Amino acid sequence: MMDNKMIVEGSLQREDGGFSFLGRLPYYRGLGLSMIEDIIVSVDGEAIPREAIRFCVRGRTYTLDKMETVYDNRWNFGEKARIIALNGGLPAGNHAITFAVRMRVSYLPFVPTTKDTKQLAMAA
Amino acid sequence: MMDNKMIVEGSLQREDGGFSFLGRLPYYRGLGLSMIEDIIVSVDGEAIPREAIRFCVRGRTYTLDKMETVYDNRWNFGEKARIIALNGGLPAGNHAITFAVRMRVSYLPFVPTTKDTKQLAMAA
Amino acid sequence: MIASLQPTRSNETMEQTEVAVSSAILRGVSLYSYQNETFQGKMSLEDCIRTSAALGAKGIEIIGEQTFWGWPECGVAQEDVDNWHRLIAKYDCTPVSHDFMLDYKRYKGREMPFDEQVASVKNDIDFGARLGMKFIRALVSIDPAVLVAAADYAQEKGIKILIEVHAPLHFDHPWIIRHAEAFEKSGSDALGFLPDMGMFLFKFPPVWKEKFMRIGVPKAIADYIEKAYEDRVLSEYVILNVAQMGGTGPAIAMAETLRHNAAFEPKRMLDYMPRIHNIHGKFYQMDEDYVEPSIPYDEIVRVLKQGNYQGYICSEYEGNRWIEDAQEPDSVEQVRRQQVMLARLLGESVEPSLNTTVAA
Amino acid sequence: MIASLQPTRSNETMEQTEVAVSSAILRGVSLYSYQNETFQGKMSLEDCIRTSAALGAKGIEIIGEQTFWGWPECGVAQEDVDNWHRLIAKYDCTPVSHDFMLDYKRYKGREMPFDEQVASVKNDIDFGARLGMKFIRALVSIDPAVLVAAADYAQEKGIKILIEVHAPLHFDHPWIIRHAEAFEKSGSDALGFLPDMGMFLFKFPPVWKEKFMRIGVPKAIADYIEKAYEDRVLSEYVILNVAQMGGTGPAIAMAETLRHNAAFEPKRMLDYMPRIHNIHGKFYQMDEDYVEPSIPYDEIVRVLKQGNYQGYICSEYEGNRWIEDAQEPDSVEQVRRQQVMLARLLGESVEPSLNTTVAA
Ligand SMILES: [Mn+2]
Ligand SMILES: [Mn+2]
Repeated sequence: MMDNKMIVEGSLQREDGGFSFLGRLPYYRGLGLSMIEDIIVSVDGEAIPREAIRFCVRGRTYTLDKMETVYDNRWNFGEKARIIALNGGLPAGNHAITFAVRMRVSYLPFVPTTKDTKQLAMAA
Repeated sequence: MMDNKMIVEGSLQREDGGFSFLGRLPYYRGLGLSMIEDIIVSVDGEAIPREAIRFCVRGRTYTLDKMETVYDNRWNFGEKARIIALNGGLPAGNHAITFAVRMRVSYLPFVPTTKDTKQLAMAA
Repeated sequence: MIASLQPTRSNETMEQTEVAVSSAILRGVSLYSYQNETFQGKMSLEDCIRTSAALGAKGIEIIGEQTFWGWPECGVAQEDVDNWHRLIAKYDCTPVSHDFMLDYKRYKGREMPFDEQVASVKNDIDFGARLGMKFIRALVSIDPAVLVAAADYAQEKGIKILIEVHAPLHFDHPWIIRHAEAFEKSGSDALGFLPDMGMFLFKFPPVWKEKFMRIGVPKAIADYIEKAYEDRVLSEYVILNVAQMGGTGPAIAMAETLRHNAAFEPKRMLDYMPRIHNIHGKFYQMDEDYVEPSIPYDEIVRVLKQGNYQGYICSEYEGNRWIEDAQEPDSVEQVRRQQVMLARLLGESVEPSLNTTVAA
Repeated sequence: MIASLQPTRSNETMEQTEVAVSSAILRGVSLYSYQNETFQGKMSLEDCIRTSAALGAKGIEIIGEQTFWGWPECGVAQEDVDNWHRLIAKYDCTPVSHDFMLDYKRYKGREMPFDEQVASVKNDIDFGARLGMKFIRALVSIDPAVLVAAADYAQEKGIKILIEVHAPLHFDHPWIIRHAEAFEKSGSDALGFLPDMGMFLFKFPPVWKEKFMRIGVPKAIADYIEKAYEDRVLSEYVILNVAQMGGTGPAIAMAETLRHNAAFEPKRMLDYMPRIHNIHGKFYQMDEDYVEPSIPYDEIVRVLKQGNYQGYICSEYEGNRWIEDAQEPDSVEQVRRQQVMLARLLGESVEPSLNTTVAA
């Protein structure tokens, strides 16, 4: 659910050493960060390594490995987190961004992954 | 069920142009012959072509194709049918006989196949 | 909605009924139980009937085409029917049910037309009547409209047609309720139910577990599934957990058996008592202490008494197929043990025993 | 066996009860219904409460961590709780239930220890009490022993913990019976059930069918599955038939949804009425004529009246996730239609309507 609302339109921007966009959790509630098993980003078909991804909410930034033991912060329902990819940067123009989240949901016997792909424009 | 009782021990014998053994239906009831979808025989790992197999009960002999439209005869519960393979004959000695039956059972949504393999001796 | 589909009467009402009408649950055997022996010619029809009678299980149920060679395609000679009546009389037994199988897939690639299905059921009604049966057992896969169309004919012949309610179905399953609604709408008393007690499996049967281990399920997974069944965990969880434990083919198949028991409350028979006329005393294993470790016969008999059930419980041994790869089943001993259990639960004062040898 | 697990009282008894005690089923909304709008910031908490109140649905249920950012890991500021009470008072509403999610898989690779699970439930009891709720909703995957261990604490705080009984589970499923037995054994009145009406699905929901067709299920197969569901065919047959029709991935998945409805008898709630304190008025689609085509609300309300149910039915719109790939859900209009339907079924004389716009 909310699959097609994961990537926030018009949110692509430059970052030091890479780019970022706003992402939302595809779920009807939020989750403690320790239950985010993975965040997968690719741009124009090219996957960003897991180590090059950062997750930022309310001014706090985490590596994905770090997030796995964060028990005092959450990704809230509908909350726009900034997803940072340290890939060296992205040229101006349109880019196909794919964003997937794998989450550990206590009541599910499996670990679902949900994905969204959108064309986002990087300003010149 | 009855899988390991399909081939009757000690029943291997010569026939004109081949050999035969006694076989039983692996089921807790009998079946009208039109519901026998296939009888598969192999000897020492070599499959007998379907056209070379005959089925004989109570003095009546059928090809497998013919059986499919036989509505007035049955393979009864536990009944020993003679399964004839017209393979040109079999030398004396032990042979590994594999015998499988595929049957169309009205209350099952699939068509099960049940198989038995035994070592039978052909008399010298 | 009609009477028998209403919520159950209160306990109070039930107990009053029990006082007013004497309850008499009878013991019987389905000769299906002896299939391993009859298949191999080790027991004759007379052996089956004599053995059952010796155990005090005087109600005899058969699968018509298992007991009578030729049925239905070739018919059955009158002398075979005469022999049946002779044996029934000789051992003071009562014919209970002819279990029939409507082969609506007789023709390859097309289903048997409706009218021919009805005619086929009528043929089995005739055969049941020739054998002196009270009931014929129908499989639940049969279209209820076919049974409704044959109901008046059954009534004329003094036969009731009973749908066997069998796991994975149960009395709350939509398909069974569809049958019940069709029966009520027909207004016929000649249509009813035959519950198979296998639907009340409350533990994973030991003979199932042992068989699954023989075909390759690792002990740790088999133990987990057995425990999960006892803990009544939703089957979907168990299947996925087994996959995560590294379970493959046979382990997944073992876990998938849990899908077959989504409900196991014997009390659900109470809503349907007016249409329940025969019971399959399904069992997989009777231990030496006369206990079926996976089917709650104490609770079952309690519910049947509460519902003032007056018919037979016919032993239906089905452990044979679970052990035959490892050992020769001893069907007679298994039936004897279940009959001892039933006699005790029914409050009989004499313990059933076999005074004669099985084969005459 | 204990009172609430007994077979249902007779209709006669029920009707007498109805005369003696006035029946008042109340209308509410779970704010889950507006998730598509709240996720996107198109509706605020005040919008949700005002809209519900305008429809006469004065009972407000929430998923705590959906409505209150921060819950549970970061806690919730008192000013947010004060705002909640201000809105509830402003629109003359009643807090009904805080639906909590015990995240017992919080730690990767190991399950949360038992005592920590109990402490977590107590934390949600506290939060429910702060919000003025009568109930907190537990998911059925929680170990019943955890809830039993928290029951006394809930009692002290004036909270009942309700397990949500949700398809594929149902009131005859062994897992639910295990919970019921644990509740009875505990002797606590603070434990109960919250049935989700989605378990009574009697037709294949049109929005499900349309979604499956959009992801590639051929119309012939989709039509067959829809018809098979209506004919109440056993799921295993349908799945195999779809495979034989050439169905692949999405078609098999569509057929497998039938596994999730093995029983759909609203009357089965009657056995559990003393422990049923809240109801999820699940719906997938309310048509313009105020009919939910796949959930039998007329029968549901009849049964709840018969059982003298006195709590809320809270709208729970779940069609959103089935249509969002093709159109923007209009949650408010869907809730409005369901509230009109409920008001009619409950015999209310005034038709609910929205006199104000949704966003203030
Ligand atoms: Mn049976
Ligand atoms: Mn719900």
